[in-house]
Amino acid sequence: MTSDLARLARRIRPGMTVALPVDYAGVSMAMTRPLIDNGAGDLHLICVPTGGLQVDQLIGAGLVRRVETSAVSLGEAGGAPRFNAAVKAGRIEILDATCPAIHAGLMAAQKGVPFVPMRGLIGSDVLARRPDWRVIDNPFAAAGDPIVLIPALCPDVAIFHVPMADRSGNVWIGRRRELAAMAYAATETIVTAERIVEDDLLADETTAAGTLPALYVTAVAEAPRGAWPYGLWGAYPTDTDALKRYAAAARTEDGFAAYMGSEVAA
Amino acid sequence: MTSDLARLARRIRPGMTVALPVDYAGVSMAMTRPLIDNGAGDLHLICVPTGGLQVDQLIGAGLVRRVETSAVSLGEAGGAPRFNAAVKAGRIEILDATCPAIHAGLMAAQKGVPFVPMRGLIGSDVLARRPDWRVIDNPFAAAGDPIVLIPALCPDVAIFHVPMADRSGNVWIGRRRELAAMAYAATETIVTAERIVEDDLLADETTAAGTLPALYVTAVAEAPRGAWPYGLWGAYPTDTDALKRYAAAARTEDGFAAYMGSEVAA
Amino acid sequence: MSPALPREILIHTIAGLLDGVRHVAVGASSPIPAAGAMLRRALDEAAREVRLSILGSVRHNFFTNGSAELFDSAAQGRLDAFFLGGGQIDGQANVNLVGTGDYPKVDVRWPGSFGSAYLYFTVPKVILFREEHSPRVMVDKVDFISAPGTSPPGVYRPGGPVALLTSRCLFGFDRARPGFTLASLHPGQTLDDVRQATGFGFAHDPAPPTTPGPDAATLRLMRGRILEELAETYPAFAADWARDLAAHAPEGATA
Amino acid sequence: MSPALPREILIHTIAGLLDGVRHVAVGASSPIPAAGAMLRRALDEAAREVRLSILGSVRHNFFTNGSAELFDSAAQGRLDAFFLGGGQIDGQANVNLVGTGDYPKVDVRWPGSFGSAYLYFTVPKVILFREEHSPRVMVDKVDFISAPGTSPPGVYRPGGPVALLTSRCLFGFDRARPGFTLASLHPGQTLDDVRQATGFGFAHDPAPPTTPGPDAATLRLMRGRILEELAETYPAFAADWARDLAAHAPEGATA
Repeated sequence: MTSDLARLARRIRPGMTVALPVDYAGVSMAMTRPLIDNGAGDLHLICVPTGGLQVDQLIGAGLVRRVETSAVSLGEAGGAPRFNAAVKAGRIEILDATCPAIHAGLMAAQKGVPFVPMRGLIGSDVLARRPDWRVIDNPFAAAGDPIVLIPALCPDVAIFHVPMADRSGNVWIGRRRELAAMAYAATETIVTAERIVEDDLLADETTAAGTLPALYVTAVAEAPRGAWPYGLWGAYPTDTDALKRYAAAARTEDGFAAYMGSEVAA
Repeated sequence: MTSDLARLARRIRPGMTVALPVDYAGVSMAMTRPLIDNGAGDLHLICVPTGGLQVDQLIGAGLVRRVETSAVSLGEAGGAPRFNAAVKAGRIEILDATCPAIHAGLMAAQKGVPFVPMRGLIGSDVLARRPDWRVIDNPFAAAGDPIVLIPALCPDVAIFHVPMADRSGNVWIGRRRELAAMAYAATETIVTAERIVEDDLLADETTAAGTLPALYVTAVAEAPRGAWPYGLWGAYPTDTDALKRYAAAARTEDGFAAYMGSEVAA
Repeated sequence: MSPALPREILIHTIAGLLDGVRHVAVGASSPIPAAGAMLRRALDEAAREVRLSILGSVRHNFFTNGSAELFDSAAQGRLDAFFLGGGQIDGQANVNLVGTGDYPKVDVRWPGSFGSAYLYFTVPKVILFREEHSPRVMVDKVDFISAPGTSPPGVYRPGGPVALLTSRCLFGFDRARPGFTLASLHPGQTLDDVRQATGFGFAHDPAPPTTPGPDAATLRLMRGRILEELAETYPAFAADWARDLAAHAPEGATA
Repeated sequence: MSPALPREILIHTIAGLLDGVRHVAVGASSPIPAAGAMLRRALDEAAREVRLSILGSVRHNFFTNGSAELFDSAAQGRLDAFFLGGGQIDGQANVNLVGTGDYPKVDVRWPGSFGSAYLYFTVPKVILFREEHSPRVMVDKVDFISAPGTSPPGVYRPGGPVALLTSRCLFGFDRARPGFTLASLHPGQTLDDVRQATGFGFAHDPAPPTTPGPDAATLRLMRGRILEELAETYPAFAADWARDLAAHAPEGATA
């Protein structure tokens, strides 16, 4: 398994744009250490739509140049210590967004259009700090009607964890459709799965309904409990104690290094 | 069952915009006769993204003022006779579209935006004949880059047929996600189902993945073989002979009337 | 029965603010808003269905289209109420979930704006809920506007703030003025307490009323069914509430 | 083995046009393009995977996001080849799927443009396939442009027509000129036959080559495995093909 994950990690090259899912949607924590060992840095992370432990650890490991996100936190375990420190020190560039703007950018990529419009945002500093977004006057309105245009977000790679995959590379994402949205938008998609099943997930209409087809999946590897310490819906809950242990340790750079040298490698 | 369907049909009032699905996605043929009996006319039909037998019969019954569609046909059984006759006679207004433009308009409604952009179309008569669509210059491009904007399609009602529904009004649509797109975009959604099941479709992650939640469903009624003569995926195939019988009969207005007076009422 | 606890006043007040809603969403770590919504649902169940979405929950998730569906449902007018907090909230109802000091190299960094810059515009009843009511939270002007409290004419905005609920009081919000109006003081709070704890000006009666607590029947409902429902999703908070109840129980009623 | 039948020439030609594709989609009522794609898949299977989507089919549908997914996959560059027919096709490769005469009250109404006005722009290899090759189909100028053959500079267009295959011949398409060039005549056709049947002008060699048929091994593959695969989705067409084969079988080889 470890060598499989290392093989997957080697697809990541310096400077790539990498899309990662929200805590509860299937974070491939199993890939975090292989990504760090692989060492490709200067990454642009896109959190879909928010980030947590994995993002914090990649930042702590020095692999991240820029984070585009609606939030980064450890949820019940508090703020994301390495993220917060890096932002305050100006060591990473932060592109603050709002959840539906991330979804909108991925949707634009999915549809092959340069932008999609989005309501809200006007008058916020989120918008004021995003020179890459535009405001136009809605061409369909009689009177003035400003509306924001969000440009397409085109990740080089999406990485996530799912409950199961089949031998053909179809992966079951259930109702976590944001994982499909990430894969549609991304050039490549790397998936870890709790288990590899022998049945064809597309052969049965019930499982097909929750399946992302192999057309979008570049590589799959088995990784039991691959979301830990995050939970995986229908499989296991979040290990909040583990998140808190990390949160406490990673308050300092040394604490982070010590934690990564022990707990994660174990 | 018949009175249930009549109750559903009474939700349709004259002048409404009604979204109907493509042949193979779950056409509620069971609702066709109740809709005709209900008599609300002056309808604006939106075919998602193409129409067939149901559209042809509603047109033949004189209930339709306007059809917005990428195509209307009876598939293997040939052209749609009442549609073709009505278009040629100018008795209905036709808004010719292309499949992804219909999807784009529904997506705009789903996202609550006045329009979404779409590639293609430029130089076609499809675009030339749609003064309700706009072409703008992509504001993100350095040089000129014309792109079409498709306005939101907001149906008053969506009507379709599914394999199962539960007692809470959740309906299982499997991988026919265009049915969800129709429901998101529509104010009301009327669903017929092959069977009503006792289990909560959302309680199990496997069925939940293919379920449209009751939040979007206004009314449900049971209608076994409710797509006939169309097929329903995983349940029964299209009855092409029945389609051909209709196609032959409906070549003339009288033939259509005779057919509707006999076969469908039976 | 012992009198209503402070958190019970909050839960009951939220249920009142949610009067008439059909669908309310609450964040994953928001037990008090969730309890308020559960109470609303219980109070209305004879008359109509109140739907409650708890973000990130599997059990209280009736969405099936990923995390975008919450925002889409708001866009479609299918989400009536939502809660927003904020590291800073100012007198114009601007909220800041990003940080203090000069952006981007802020002095204190909070997680980020989440969906606020969208939902604040599109959800008709946004309830600002922040228990800490101090001058560092209730500021004259936020350092970063995650989402503005009001918008100029011509900006599409079917939604916005209707109230600000804190551990001290309840404010209403007047979008036209714009500004907050003190609606009621929680038991034990004075107008002066609130003035000193608040960094922004607000309108008020000379003698503001006290926030009403639940009647006995409602309190029984809260301590019975609502506490039980809440425990499924927020076990730690529910246990804490139960401990509080045991500590405040009248003599002889303790086990 | 009997020589290649006309439909076998078409299937084999399509397989040749699909050389190098990873994903090809065909319409629900397109057995010949489907057979061509199945042949391509079989020929390439040792080297790489060729995916085939048959629209409206349950069995050959590996999409799970409704009928929009085909178009999205084209938008993403994940669909390499597609087939378009047309009630009229003109010398600029404009296609008309809507009708003849003055729009909208046309003289003859066809079903409509389907996805042509999008896929013609976005799919790199669009193969125009229409068996009927007559002056009423191959016109100088279509009455309605469902989708234009070419676009002016500045219009986003990664896709477009690469060939026009009919019962008489194969044309290539030159986007720069723009116009068709006769690539080959099917067995039994002359340049003059094609000229008379074609309402538009086209470039050609003085003596155009004959469309090559499949070699013996390929023909065996087509009449065995491909015919069998095709029968699952197009039983009527497959039965017809099998009847043709039986009728043309050499003496002594019939049962």
